[in-house]
Amino acid sequence: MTRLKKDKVMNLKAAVSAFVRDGCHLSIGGFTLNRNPMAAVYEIIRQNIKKLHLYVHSNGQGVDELIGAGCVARIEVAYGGTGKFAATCIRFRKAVEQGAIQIEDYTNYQMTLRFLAGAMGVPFLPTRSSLGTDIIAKWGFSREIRRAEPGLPDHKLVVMDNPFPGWGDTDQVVLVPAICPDVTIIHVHEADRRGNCRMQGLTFADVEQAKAARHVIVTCERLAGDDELRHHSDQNQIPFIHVDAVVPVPYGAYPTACYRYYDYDPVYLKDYAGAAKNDERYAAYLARLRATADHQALLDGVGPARLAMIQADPTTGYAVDLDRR
Amino acid sequence: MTRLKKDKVMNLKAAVSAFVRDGCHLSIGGFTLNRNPMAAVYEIIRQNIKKLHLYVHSNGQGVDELIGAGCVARIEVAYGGTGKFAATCIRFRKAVEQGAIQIEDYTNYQMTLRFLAGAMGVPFLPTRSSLGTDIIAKWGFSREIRRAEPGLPDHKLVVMDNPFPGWGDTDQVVLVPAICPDVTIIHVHEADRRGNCRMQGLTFADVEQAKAARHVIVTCERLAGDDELRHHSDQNQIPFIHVDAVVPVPYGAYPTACYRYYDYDPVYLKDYAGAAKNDERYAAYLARLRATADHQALLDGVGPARLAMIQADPTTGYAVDLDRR
Amino acid sequence: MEYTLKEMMAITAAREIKNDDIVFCGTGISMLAAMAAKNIHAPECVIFFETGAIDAKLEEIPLAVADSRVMYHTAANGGLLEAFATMQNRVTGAQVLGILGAAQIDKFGNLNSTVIGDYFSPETRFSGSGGGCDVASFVPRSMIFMQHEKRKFVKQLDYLTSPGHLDGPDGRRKAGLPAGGPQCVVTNLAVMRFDDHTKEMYLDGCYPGIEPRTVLDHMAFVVDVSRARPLAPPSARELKILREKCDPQRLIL
Amino acid sequence: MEYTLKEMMAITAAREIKNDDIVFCGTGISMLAAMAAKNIHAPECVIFFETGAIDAKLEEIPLAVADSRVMYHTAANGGLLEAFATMQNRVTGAQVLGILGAAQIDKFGNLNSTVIGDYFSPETRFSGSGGGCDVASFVPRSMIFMQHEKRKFVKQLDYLTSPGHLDGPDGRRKAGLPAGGPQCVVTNLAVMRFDDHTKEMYLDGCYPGIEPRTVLDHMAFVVDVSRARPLAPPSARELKILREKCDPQRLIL
Repeated sequence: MTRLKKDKVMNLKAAVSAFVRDGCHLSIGGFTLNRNPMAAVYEIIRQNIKKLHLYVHSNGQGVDELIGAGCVARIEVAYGGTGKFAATCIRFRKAVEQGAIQIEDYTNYQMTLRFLAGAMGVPFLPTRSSLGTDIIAKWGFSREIRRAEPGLPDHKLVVMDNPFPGWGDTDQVVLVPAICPDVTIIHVHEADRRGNCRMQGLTFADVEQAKAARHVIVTCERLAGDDELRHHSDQNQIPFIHVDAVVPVPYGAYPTACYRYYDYDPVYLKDYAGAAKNDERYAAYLARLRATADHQALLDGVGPARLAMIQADPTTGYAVDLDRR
Repeated sequence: MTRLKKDKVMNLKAAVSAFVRDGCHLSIGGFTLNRNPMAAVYEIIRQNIKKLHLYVHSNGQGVDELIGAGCVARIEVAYGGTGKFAATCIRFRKAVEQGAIQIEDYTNYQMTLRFLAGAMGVPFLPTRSSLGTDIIAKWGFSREIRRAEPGLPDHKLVVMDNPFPGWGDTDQVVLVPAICPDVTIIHVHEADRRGNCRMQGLTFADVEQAKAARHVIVTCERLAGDDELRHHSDQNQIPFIHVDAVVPVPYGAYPTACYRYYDYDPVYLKDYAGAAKNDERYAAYLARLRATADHQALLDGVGPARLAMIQADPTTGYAVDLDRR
Repeated sequence: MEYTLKEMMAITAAREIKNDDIVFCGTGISMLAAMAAKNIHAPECVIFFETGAIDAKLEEIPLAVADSRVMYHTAANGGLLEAFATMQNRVTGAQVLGILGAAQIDKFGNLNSTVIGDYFSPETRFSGSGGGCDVASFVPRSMIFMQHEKRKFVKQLDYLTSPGHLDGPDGRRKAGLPAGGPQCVVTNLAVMRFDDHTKEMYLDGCYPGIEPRTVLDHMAFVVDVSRARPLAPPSARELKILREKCDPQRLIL
Repeated sequence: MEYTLKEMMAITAAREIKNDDIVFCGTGISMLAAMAAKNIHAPECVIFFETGAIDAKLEEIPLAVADSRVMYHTAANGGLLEAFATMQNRVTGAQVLGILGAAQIDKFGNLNSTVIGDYFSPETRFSGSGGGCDVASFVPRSMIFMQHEKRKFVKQLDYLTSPGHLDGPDGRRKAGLPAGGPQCVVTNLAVMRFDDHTKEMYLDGCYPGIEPRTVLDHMAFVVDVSRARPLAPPSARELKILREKCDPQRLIL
């Protein structure tokens, strides 16, 4: 087993090609416009990996770019939006309307519980969310598809009577099936060579997504010294035993934000939304993206002035007074 | 509602008598010889509160003292021990052997999941732990007792076939019923007046125990400034919305340890174990304890030399080279 | 004093928020309403986001619930698990007021934020539930923001994403949901509420200058307008706080 | 070189631990065995405790799994939820070697750490499962420490706290447990293992100077002794590391 080895540092190209294969079940961390593992998303696009089965909750920008680049065959998702920049993610919307991808709808809590179930090693977890709704009534993946595929549970959701009658003031619960992705990719603030991870600010569902997966790629803003994260280790959310590859990538979440490092780039996100609305412009966007050798080349194209503009203020953790209109 | 109010500071006497009543369902935080809310335990003993229904996982010292003082009628528990000082807690053992208390056995993970279920607002959670064992087969609280009491779930545990056939490589699961104590008491490192809490080192199941309860008393080593814990709030495990009372009590976990503040006191714990073995000596111990006006008086009795001996080393967080034989 | 419709909506919604509310917020105008309430009359109320941020010092308007601006100076920074558990939790959940929005609403306050048309080949795809269905399922009270349009106030939802009162007074109980449900709908014309007995929507109040007939003209179903009263415009103090303290950059207003 | 029985037990157990093991540890001799393995031949193996501490720098012997000494210089400090989920988790759990102890054991490696006598009016009450049953349920391999005594190696447990192979080869599968189970029992006389086919205990090796007959004399049931081999005593290097690096204060040895 390699998960206990002391040095897991790899470059992004090698990590993506080692773990992310055509057709694999992938989940990515972050939330809408924050801490999406964008460098890894762009590398997946460069490597032109196809037919991904994607599990996400509300990972806006990363999801839209993977779908826009034609990497995704199926998605299980709670929310496809990027806040003010795209109330509904644009390429996601087009792909669903055109039937280019298959979709299964859950709620944010359900997706999070599904990752937690995978992380805990149980087949399901219960909640009261969605009782009486079409989230339960309508299945994006039919019974036939589900039965035919060993990689999918037989049911989207199961409604069950409370086996402890009256307990918790509850008559019924919804059981959500566990997710165990082949690969989870998250972007964190600091990681050490062995794979201990520290995030700052909200962790979203990154911890559960990572622990649920068979393989975990961690990209990080900064590679910490071997002993560094062992001090105040209360602040480490993911111990190395869950991690396969550590990839230092400064600005690895760009153009989404990384609390206390940099903000989202409103210019990039607005330009992206503009391009996404038009197939021709989007093709040009993709061609430019694919022409970049790596994330550093993409950042070089953006230029130091824009990166300076989004530097996080050391007190608040975001770029104060950034022009976000 | 009072849970949003800005100042929840109370003294221990008032907090205990406001929330801990005869016969109430109580849970206490900590683990064996670490961060038990001992000041609160001793105050419960001083107030001679009776017939408690106690929910704990492995809270050794606190449990044994509450039982020894005759405060407990029933206990749901995973482990009654205090490490090297008492492989099995001595008064706990006597009480069970003499039939002085009723006991229901679970595992540590099951008790933790039961608190988590309460915190999550679901009636149960699933696990694979204890399939095929007497933990499932033997019920300390009979069906009759369970049916008669609305404060108890009808079943100790429920074994269920996996409703997602084959998913998660699992055919069966055990469902553990939620716990929602009337009161949870935990001891933390820092809290502010509104009730935000920060612990250092391991959190055990304190967070779940607190969030599961109707009322929460937090004792803390140090009352933090109103703004202080808002900086680096990633390190706060319990936000104020879960807390009813904040009670500053230096050495509030003594004689158990509080990481980075002080170690457990081997002399106290050994003397306690010695007294616990003998009913007469134990009665004398209890009389001395009840004669103390408050926790400070108890600490005064211990004396500054012993407290100096257990001061935590600033690097390791425990008392290096402490004589623990 | 002059004011815009958005300002009227934000202030009208803010007035629904009480000092002992824990307010679940989305982005946009709902966040603004909560910030206004906190600054105007409910200083102890708590704003929290499904991403896990509780009681942030919102010095700038966040453009998404995951915006780094929600992470600063919080009571705690958790994750999605903690946020939703807080709402499903019996003790803390009882104090939560949820603020929601949607593409369609029906007379029982059920919401669609998933598709227009057939789910399996939609005319228009929206973002999906996000945390909306979770909030609507768990919390005892919610407030809904809507544009008052015929295609949005519909007889039959194309997809029921978030439960309101479902099919009427007994709907939530039959489905296994906790009691409660939507308490009001704040639109660009009026405030709608739900009848205690039938759980059907009725017109509670109209914005200055709006007639009940105008409201009905903007809905595909008929509601009781007999209880309608005129709503007070924003006061000078309310407007000042909203403009100067809540959104000085005018990112939303 | 002279050595004590405790040292022999610690070293014998340490030899079972491999470099790619995540070792679940209790207190006492099990912790010492794991520390010895890490210092002698398995530097990458990870020691972790049910309290949530992973890979602590154990500069002093902890006297309980909640001892502050397990919290120093860890990979992460979590809580019970994380610790047990790590074992129930399919990926990390597959790598875990659990170390357990008990008051009674039967021929299938099932353990009692709850009561002697009737559960409802016990002669002797012990601490109870703690995390023992959880570990025994979840992990594919476990090692059990026992004193070799007739009253401990029993035909019938008074209470089945932690599952071994239950009633035989198919026991765990029938009960719904993951495959695996105890791989060996390290005692003060010998090492016992479980037959691949019958899952019944057999004598694998005796400590220097111990005869198979002596082992049988200390058990209330009979096991196969035909495969027994003599076990090597601790080497000078093993003893030196155990004494000087693992327990210099001799709190356990």
